[in-house]
Amino acid sequence: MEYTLKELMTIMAAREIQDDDIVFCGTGISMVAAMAAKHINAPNSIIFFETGAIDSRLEEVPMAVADPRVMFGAASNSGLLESFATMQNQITGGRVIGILGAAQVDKYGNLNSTCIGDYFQPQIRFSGSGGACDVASFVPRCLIFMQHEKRKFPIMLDYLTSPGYLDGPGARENAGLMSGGPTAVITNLGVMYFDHDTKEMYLAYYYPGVSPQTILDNMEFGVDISRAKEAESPTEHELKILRETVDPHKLIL
Amino acid sequence: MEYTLKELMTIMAAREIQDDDIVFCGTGISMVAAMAAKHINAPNSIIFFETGAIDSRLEEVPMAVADPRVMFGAASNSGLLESFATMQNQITGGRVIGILGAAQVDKYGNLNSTCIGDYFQPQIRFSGSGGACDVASFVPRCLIFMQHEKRKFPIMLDYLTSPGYLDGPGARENAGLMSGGPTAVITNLGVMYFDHDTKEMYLAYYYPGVSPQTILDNMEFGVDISRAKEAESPTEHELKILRETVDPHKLIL
Amino acid sequence: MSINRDKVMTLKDAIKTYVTDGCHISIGGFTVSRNPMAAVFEIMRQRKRNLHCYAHSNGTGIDELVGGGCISKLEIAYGGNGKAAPTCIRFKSAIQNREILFEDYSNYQMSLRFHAGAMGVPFIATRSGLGTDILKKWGFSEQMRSKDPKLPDKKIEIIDNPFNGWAGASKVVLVPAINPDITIIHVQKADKYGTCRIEGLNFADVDQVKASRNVIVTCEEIVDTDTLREKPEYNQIPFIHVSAVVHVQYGAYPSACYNYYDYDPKYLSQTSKFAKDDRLYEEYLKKFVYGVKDHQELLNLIEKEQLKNISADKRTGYATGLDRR
Amino acid sequence: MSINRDKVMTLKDAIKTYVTDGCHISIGGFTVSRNPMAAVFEIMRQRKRNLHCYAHSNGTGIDELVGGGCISKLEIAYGGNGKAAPTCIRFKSAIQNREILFEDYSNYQMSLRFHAGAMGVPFIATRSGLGTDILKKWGFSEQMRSKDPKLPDKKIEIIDNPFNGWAGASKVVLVPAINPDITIIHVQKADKYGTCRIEGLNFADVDQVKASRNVIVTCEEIVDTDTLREKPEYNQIPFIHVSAVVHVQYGAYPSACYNYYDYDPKYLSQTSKFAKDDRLYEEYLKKFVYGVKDHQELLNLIEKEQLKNISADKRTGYATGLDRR
Repeated sequence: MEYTLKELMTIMAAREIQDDDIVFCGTGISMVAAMAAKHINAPNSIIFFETGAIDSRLEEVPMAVADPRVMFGAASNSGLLESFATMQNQITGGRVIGILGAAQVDKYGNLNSTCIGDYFQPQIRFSGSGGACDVASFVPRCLIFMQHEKRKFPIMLDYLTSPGYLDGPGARENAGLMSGGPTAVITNLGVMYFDHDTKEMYLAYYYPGVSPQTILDNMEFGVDISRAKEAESPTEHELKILRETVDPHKLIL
Repeated sequence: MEYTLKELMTIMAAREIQDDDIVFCGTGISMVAAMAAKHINAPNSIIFFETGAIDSRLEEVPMAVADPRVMFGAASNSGLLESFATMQNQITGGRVIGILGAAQVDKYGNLNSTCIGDYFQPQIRFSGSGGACDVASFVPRCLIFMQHEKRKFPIMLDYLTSPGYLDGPGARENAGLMSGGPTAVITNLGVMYFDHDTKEMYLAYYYPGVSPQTILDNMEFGVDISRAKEAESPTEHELKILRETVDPHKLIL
Repeated sequence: MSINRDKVMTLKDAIKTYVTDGCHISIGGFTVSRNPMAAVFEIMRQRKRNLHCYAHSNGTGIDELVGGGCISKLEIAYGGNGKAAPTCIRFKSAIQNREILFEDYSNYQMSLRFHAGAMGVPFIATRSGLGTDILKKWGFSEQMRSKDPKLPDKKIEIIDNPFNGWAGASKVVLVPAINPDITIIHVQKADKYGTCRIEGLNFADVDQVKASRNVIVTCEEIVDTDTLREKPEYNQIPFIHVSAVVHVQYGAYPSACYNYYDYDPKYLSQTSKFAKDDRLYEEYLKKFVYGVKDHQELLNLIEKEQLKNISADKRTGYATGLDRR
Repeated sequence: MSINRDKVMTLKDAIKTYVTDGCHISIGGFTVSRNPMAAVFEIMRQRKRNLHCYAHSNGTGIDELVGGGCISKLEIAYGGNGKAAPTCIRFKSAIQNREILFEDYSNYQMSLRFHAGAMGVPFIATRSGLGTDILKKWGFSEQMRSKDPKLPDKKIEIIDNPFNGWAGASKVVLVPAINPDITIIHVQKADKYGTCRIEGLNFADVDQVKASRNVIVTCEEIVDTDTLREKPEYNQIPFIHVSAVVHVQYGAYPSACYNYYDYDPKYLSQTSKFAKDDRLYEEYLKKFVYGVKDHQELLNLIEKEQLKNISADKRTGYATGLDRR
């Protein structure tokens, strides 16, 4: 069955979500991935938003985390303070997996969503952290969506908005952050994990038709490709749910 | 018109409440005093409770600050966090007058509502601070209800639960407390104010039929009586409202 | 275990599972309202011992737990019931007789400590209590604290405002977070997953729940999930914080449950009369707590007429005209 | 002035009275929901200048204020609108062209700063942002801070946990309180004294209001005080915090107001197209903001059919099936 790259990325992310996870969701593809996981492999997972909606019914795809569509049928509608506390809280926070995007990611999974160039005189200014820095600071597992381009995988970030493993093993703990950190970087070419010991990114999956070398060619820094396997294509079942149940009007995909 | 001492005390306290005050209320006589003020001299005053009820309708006298009677018809029902923040908040807090009671008060208006004797092996244990310490720490004006007995006006408190002027001028500020402090101590014999400069208690009013000397005889420490005047008896109007509107079933008075 | 599961169980099982000897516990409600009394009596019946209890002003519930000998350590702001009944007699006698270790805080300090626990931070700052004995006198010694990993090393810490007088404060008190092993609250409505809707004041229940490792919710009604979710903004507690849901009508009795029933002035004043005398209190426990197998049996000992008297009026949420002398 | 008074006034007067050049301001809502847009447009029409603005993720409202040249200093967590519209274009170009001073925070840090302001404490601790440039790079210099009494001396402060690892934290970041001169929010229902009932998510509106010296509430409906007081637990804001109440239907348009209307994807995407070009944006302002005398006149420029399209469905609170491409 044919599928688009965006569909593949969504399914790769959905597969990382486990049953009973509490999924912190942004907008766009991350929301679709979380919704797909709930309908496919993690029926008991719970989607929540930084705006304070927990376990929203999501009859329609929200276009923003403050979209009225996240308010309908939720278990609780509160506010930002309650939502971030759910992640900083060590009891509930330990169950949360975050899904983030960024303009740049470095080999330790640190993210930049603030600017390109000097902070005070940027060539390009982005939206800024929003809740990304908070999520990355608090939760034990994070998925990161990226477009695979050289400038987006730089050796040095222009601005460190959201903490990954900072500068390597033990750095989160030294800085005072909660342990944990990014789990996977999901791009249009493959999926990267982080080495348990070095905390450096390595290639885990390359997509059908993409060579590991192509992936290396699209990054400033190098990554270990010795553990890489070809990703399994989305199944018919996965695609059917994605297209018919999750985003039937193709608002995101 | 005849009146009881309790009625007089209530009216003396009510007269201290100004229109537009936000009145922090405990149970018992303080609640009746606040209700009386609202019906007599401060129609725009607002009564609120540490439990989180603001401007309750109070069709019946509540017997506790968590009595369901404080929840009915309020502007807002929240919780302790919001209620105390109203007082610590410098914008709203500046409008609040607190009404407290205690087992002991010293000449600087510091209160003990914790114990008599050693803290760890008390002869008598009382309820403890509740919200009294918080109110006394935050708000610019406080009324204190006391029974006038020697042991209740000691030179040295057995335990300092709620801060008055601590050990004198500037002490609140040095300790880091918000400025302000107790305004009046209202007893069964008279009313004491605090000197602007020395922060020491002085006799402002003695009740009809009570001599200043009787008051001094009922305190361990001495107070200035040179400014004392006889208190005005409750008016017919004041008593009528107290008896017919505020506490018709004599639950408190 | 899934947090997205049907959590309904019996009170007996919930207490057996989540309240263990020596655990750190907090209960919801305030003086005469929404104390989780059915759960409190069940804890007493199951003869739980050495509980470490965190309380702001949970009147009736705490006094019974102290009276039943369940508590050995108590951090508390207020042991009293307001004017509704002579205040917390067993609590006071336990301190006077040195039967429990205790430490005093203010209501706001305790609320902030639960709030810090719910937020996942080690402390919150306040300006309450500076210059008082509440900050100076520690009920638990430094030695005891350093030995017990479940206690912070210090009761409080005073620091200079690092933002140089910002917000008008030269100094602040930092109060340490509380994260109880178990919190028990009683609410009006919950669904089987644990989402709660509290009517009237919520006191500190929401933060107590969110700060806690496990949570038992007892409720007047288990309602349909879809019904609760028609107005999610009125559900203060989402199910992700809850371990067990127990249906107990009159679960707050003899304290009040807004919109359902008032406090029972008769029961409360009778209990406080008993509480003043060790022998009478023992008899009271035998009859009303140990002598019954569950909360329904306790209710059976109350005159039907009195239960009718305290039932809430629809308009006001309390029993209008109730004889409260 | 009495806080217990009828506070209803016109939007023009409210903005004239409470929004002054150079004042510190925050607005309610989040990206595409409940931005107080009628008030924002009125601020632009009154050509207010040099505002110091505090924002978490107030998308549409902030971008228009920046575009209208009203803001000179901005403390912000997120300049964007989600996928609903290309994100905050005037905000970005203002930074790229160095037209405003700005300082970045995270959404939680900003929420905590409002929370601290509402609580009356100088700071709150969090573990968010340790090791990041958000803590390292200050938009406002120490020199500028020390000169301005309305700014804290430091952006943030990192301290060791004085409770020795309590709650698992070795260090924490302290973020300083915000107390704006004026906060403006748009809500569904308020009474004439300012008591508010927010439906759906409240975002950070409640703390923004309580932290603020003055507060303007715009609302879809002014409702009877007695009606609101039938369920006081659903009124998140009591009147004691509010300075002015303004009745403006569609007061959040083109952002959404839950249970009343959805965001308008047409207006938002059209505006962002204009926003990309200085000349086009000037024309947009001329027509939709400066060219109308009030919010009703702006609404008159919108097709009636589109206003109908975005009206909220009763069951869901939003416009089901709305064309949002």
